Amino acid sequence: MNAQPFRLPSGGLVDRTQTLSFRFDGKTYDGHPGDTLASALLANGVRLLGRSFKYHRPRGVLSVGSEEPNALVELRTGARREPNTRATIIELFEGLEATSQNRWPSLGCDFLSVDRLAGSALVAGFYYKTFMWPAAFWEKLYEPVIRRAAGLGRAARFADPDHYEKAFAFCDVLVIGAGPAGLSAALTAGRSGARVILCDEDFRLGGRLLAERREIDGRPAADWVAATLAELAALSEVRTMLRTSVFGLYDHGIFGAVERVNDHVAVPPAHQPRQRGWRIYTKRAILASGALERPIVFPGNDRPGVMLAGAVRAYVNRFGVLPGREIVVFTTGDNGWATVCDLVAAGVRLSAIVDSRSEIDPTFKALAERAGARVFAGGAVEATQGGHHVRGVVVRDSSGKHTTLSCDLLAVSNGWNPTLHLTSHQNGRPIWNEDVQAFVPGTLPPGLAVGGSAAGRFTLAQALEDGARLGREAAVEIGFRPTHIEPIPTTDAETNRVKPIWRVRGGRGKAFVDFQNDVTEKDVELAAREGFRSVEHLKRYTTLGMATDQGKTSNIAGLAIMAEQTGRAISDTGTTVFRPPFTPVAIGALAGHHRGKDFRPVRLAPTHDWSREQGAVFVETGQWLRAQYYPKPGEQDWLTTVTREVLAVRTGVGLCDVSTLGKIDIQGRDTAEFLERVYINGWKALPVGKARYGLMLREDGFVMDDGTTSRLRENHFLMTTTTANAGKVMQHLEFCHQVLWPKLDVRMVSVSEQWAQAAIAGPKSREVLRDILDAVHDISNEAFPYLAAREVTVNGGIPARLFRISFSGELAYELAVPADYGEAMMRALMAAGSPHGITPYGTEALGVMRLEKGHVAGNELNGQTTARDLGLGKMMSSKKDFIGRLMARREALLQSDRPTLVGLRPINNAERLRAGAHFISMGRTANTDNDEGYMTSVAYSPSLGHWIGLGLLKNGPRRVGERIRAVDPVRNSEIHVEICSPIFVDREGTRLHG
Amino acid sequence: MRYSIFSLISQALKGHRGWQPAWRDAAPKPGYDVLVIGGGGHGLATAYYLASRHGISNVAVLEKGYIGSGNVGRNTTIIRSNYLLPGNTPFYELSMKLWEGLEQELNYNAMVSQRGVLNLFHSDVQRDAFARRANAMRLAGVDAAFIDREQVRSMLPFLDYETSRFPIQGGLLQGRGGTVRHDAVAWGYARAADSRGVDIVQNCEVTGIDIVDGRATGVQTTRGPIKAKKIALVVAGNSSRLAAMAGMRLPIESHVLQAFVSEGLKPLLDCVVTFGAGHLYISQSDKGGLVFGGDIDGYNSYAQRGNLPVIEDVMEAAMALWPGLGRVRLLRHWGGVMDMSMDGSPIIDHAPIEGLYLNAGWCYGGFKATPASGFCFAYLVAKDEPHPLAAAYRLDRFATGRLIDEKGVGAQPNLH
Amino acid sequence: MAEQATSSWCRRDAWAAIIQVGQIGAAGEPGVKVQLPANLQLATLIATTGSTGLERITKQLVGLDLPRSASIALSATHGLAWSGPGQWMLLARQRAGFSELTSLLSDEAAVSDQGDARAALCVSGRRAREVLAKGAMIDLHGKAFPVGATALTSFAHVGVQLWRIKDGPDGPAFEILVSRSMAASFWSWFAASAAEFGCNVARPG
Amino acid sequence: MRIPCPHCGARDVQEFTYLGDAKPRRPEGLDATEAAMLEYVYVRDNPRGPNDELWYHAAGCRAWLMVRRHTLTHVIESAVPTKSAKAGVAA
Repeated sequence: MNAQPFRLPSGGLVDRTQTLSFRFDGKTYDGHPGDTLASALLANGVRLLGRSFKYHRPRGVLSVGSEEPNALVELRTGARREPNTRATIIELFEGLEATSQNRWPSLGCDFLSVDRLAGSALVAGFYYKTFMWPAAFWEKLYEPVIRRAAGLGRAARFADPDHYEKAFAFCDVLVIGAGPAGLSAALTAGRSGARVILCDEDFRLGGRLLAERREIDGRPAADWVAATLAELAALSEVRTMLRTSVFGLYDHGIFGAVERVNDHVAVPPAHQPRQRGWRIYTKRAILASGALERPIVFPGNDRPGVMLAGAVRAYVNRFGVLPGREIVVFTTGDNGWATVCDLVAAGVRLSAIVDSRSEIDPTFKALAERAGARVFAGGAVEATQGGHHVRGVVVRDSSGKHTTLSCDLLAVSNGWNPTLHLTSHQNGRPIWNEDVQAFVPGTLPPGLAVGGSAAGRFTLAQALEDGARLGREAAVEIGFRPTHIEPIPTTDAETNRVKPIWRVRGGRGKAFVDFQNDVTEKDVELAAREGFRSVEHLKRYTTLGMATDQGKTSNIAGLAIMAEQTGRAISDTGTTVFRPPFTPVAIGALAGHHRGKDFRPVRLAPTHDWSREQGAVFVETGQWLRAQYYPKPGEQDWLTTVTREVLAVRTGVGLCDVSTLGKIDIQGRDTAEFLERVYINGWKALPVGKARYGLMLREDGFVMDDGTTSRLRENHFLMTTTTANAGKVMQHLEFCHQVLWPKLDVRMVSVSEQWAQAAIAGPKSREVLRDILDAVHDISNEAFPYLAAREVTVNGGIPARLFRISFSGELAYELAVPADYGEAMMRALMAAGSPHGITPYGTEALGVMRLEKGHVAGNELNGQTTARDLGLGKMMSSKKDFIGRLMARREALLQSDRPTLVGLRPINNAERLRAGAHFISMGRTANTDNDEGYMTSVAYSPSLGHWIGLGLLKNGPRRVGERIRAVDPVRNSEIHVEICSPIFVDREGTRLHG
Repeated sequence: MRYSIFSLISQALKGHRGWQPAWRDAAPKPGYDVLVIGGGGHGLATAYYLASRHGISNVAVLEKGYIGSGNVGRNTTIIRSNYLLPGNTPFYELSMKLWEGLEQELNYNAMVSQRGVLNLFHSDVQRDAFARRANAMRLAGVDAAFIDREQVRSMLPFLDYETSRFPIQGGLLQGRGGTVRHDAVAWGYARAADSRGVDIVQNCEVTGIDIVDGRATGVQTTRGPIKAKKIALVVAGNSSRLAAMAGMRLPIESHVLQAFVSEGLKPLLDCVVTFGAGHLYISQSDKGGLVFGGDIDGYNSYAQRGNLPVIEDVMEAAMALWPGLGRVRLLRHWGGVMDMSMDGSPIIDHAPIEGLYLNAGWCYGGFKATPASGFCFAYLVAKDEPHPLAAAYRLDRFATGRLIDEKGVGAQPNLH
Repeated sequence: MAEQATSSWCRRDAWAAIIQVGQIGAAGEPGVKVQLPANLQLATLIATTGSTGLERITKQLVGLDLPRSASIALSATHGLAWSGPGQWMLLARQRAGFSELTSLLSDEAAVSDQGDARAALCVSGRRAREVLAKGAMIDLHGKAFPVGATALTSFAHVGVQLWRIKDGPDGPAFEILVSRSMAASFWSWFAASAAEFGCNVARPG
Repeated sequence: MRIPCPHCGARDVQEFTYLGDAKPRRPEGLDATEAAMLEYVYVRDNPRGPNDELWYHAAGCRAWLMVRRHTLTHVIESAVPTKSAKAGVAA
């Protein structure tokens, strides 16, 4: 048995010295380096590659590129399974494994294939008209059935084991496509000294020149390609990117591209990504992406063995594969004859050539003679015969007589569409050009030029000319001067006349417009009949152009038929808007490195390792990881641990990392004035060496953030913000300064990262601190009272800052040292505190203690509360203007029944409160109308021995003592609570000042 | 012609030659009782409910392009009523109830699929906020369930539970939420409105609003002037432009929101899932494509397209949530222009000009509201008083402070 | 009470427990080299708008001109990197004398110590640009980013300031400052990006 | 998009955060009226065309910029620091 029966004895760009073994649907085949999966399967005589979406019709290879609608496979297995992969662009590698998809149980015998009768009901939009009765059956019956039939390939069920990365490139000129136009553009631009990037999605440069037998300057085109590539390689500012698809054009000359770094091997080598997603920043770009050949709509045009004529040439010339032995060509233009020519050159005989034009050029007639082929001028193929691949075609000649011809390959050509997709990514509309019978680029995005076939200039000579011209123009426009101008290479003669036919009428059976989505000419007619006449309606109603190929081969025929149905010209219907990506892009490549733990940066406090050493459990707080609590061996649950930590602080001393708080250094003569304007309370009178609690609003009157700000020197303040809002507050302050009040002398910078900061809290905290601070610093209650703030030193001169502030309500301090000393500080504090049983505590205990003291935090500062709602309305100064002042005074925000902060305690001390419960008065029905507020935060108070909560309640402060219901239907709970003061512990604040 | 399995079979036997246009391609008459400006989902629904609920059928819907060319054809098709604030919850629940009977009412299968909407949470603060919201829903009679991490895992085993930067703690599930075939909503309303006598006028762009003595009397269009007793503006991202024709400025900015769809895949995702730690939501369409949505691009825009940073952001979140997506390919992405209001909630109200009514500010949540929006707007236009369930959507709420700010981000439209 | 410096208070910089010295990624001749500068001192200087005093005094104290655009003035011992309008990052290669220097500057500028706020690294080698291109949304080509250029930007969602110092024997060299808290995430990205070229990590002292 | 930062050069939009319309001026001082503040905070022209808007170079030089950008084409005409903006948003 011949291993590759359809491989030509010689020719092509495959490496016949090496053999690659691969599997398709479990069967092993051989191919060569340089093959695609499609070419290797064709070489082995495999024609049937997949099934269509709706009717499960057998489908084979139509094209040779990324436009392929039919030959889709699942590539690789397990976690690396890639559904819907186009066999026409899969580079063959040793051990490749591919499986056909959308069939059951097997590709050859698919029980889901729809027969003609059922098929006739499944026209465009059929589901809009049925499945409505009975209503309940949709989710239970109809939809599951429809969904089961949906989709083509199966996604992998496991995490992708490969690595992806992003990269950013900058250039003067980006050239998209390395065919004749692109190569000559890159060359002229490169010669001028411009920085050029040349991208091509193929794994070999040359574009259509790889597929054609053409001559440039009297020699085989391959020689010109080789010489051009050699010169490009020698230009240091030119970068060539293979296997790289430019998929989108975005604002300001930014292109998205994906580089398939290692898709041509079974598994990426160690340390290398599978793919790389590029953002390419350009000054100019040249689109030289060529053109896509159009198929012809006729009954049975989807049967495997029907292939684009240009693709046939590519398989013969580039891959050395003959996709069939009995060949018929059906063409509406000269391009089909190029295929005849190349087949003849390869020593292949043809059965027949059907040209829809009645006049045939004499040279073509001679060619047909050499091919031994019959010629049907003015004829058309009306049907194909066969099962899983073509065995014959029915030809109608110019007299209307039908002839059945046996064949196993039908090459079709209906002219070409410029690959202009990128030109419409910024809403540019292609325009119909009657001369070339194709849509060509309309208004171009700034900085983009289009040349060669992509501009509808289809001859090789035009491609070379456009490339040279556009490359030079781009370089000149950005200031480069070409040193000399080389003559444009000459080419052999060619003609590219075409008189497209949008469908062959008269035959029987389904004639497909969109192969993958099974949209037929009848569907287009139906859409027209039902009023879906705009091209966008056509697309949405019939799904034309919505498959994985985005209608690259089908759109134009579809809208041409619509134009015909509605009596309009194609130029009037226009096309749908092409959206990015040009070709489907793996999600991994767009995500790059940012997945799993690397999804977003994690911020670690300078004391992080110390906390870990202490056994901390960490919690995500915005970007930060913070120590949540520090379980000790034997502690059963977090509540035990947190209770121990709280009691340690309340009775002895505890230590908590607060480095994550935002810290902003603000200096300048007008700092106090600035603070007056951004905070609701007064700052001018704050003495040096003191801290004050401040609350800032957004301009709309709602609370933005809170924190303490200290006056370190006359004109030097240190503001702290909450961990979560640090960035937002910094941006807000910069706005206030730069935009609102630039004349104020205020200079600010974030110093959040510079200082490691620890809270030392509890009745013994002063004793611990005394041990740490250098002796010169007096921290007695008199010398360093509540809210004192001062620069100090530790360990013989290390600069530090000490604040007597307290979130816990205990005698407490916060000590800050340069971050490099953060860990040393924690160790020193632990050592100094060990006689007092110093206990590290986390954010959970911190949260309990702030709640016991009625301090508001994240759950209350939720952007929906005003200062008044939080019981802080009295802080609002009436003597000055400040951000948010006026909007906070709107009538609804002053209404007494706005939910306002209160404390809550369970009537039954054993019951656990839950944040998120809503308040309903006793005896009222639990519904929206009776909803009076909700529980914002809860904690178990070790000091009180029961759960406590803060909440926002209508008329709250006036209802202290009242009992209400805290309903939590979503967790099936309802608890009766008593409204109380939000301050649960040490209401007089004696501990704080102790 | 009534749609049913019988009409379909009978037409199949006749080669489908008997189908009529789903709606007439009407030419504008000189005048109407009500002009609805905007042939999107909300506008068509408004016209339908004017005709079906209020007996006002001398109505034209004017659309500058083809109907459904705006956001009703560009969204991620999600419906839900999992809202927090009292101004919102009952309104969106009305919408949900209308969705539930929509297909029978319209005789058009829009594939309303109540497959469930699951919002994941990743932190205690988020959990508390979701609990508050879930309870608000339950108090309003809306279904809501809290599920824990293990229940999420049993529903969606392929998400990242091991290496996630923001671990999944649990989720808020609204079982009645789901998806709808978005284009079909526009077509279904258009067909139903048309059958009740409403004129659907495509390719008719409004270029001016006639105001005489403080009263709107008609519009100028690319197809000539049209008189009207009442004019209802329902033009989403173009609200400010139309309002400007009437001399009004609105608390609205137009922003671009992108949406994404993958290649078609065999079914693997059974619900709508949102990733609370990144701006991402995913569902799978009945055709098999995974549909992704994320944050708006963040700057004022009338271009129906977006840029790479948000695309990458959404795909990063997708990979972070679901690491098996690496080899799934993004097929297409596009953008719609959102009428982002200053508190993130819509406006359904009289304009300060007599005879002029405003329906705008839907931000990127307009699709799910389509039936209720049309229903309540029709009520307002017909009766000249707000529908009780849409009474909070007043234009003066910014002045009074009765804001409906679900996210609590304040007067910055790009953050809602 | 702490009367004197004790050895228990040792500094621990941002790279501790993150970076390991040696080769990472591909074996063989490393395409990328990373050096962690020791004792790098940093402080932000923000001048009063319109004041020229800072220009004079920096020239006098460290002998460098204050850059007016996105560049860095460097000497063997000090540097002044533009870091925003009216803002500079002062750097010194040794600890001694730095606090004295900053206090002398504090009359003419708001001075804030940042030496502990950043993790610094120097990246060089044949493939240095290629590694950085996996995160840098700025053009690091020799023409666009010459020796002495600086930029504030972000790599892989991490804020950085970088500048180009004198070329090394095998290509350009860049010094990069990373926010301290994000050093681990930065390194995770960097190590993954450099792995294919092989990367040698060294730490003087 | 790339925003031509007057200090840093053209930078990817990803480095910036957006605030919106630069035209409204904050009514300053104790005499400012609620009505004026309402306009400032909530009401926008929202043009389809050139728009002066505020951008913050968050990941770069931290300057607030006034950028004139077309909201349909996204073409940027100019970008200047707000501090020196001629049409100055600053009082």
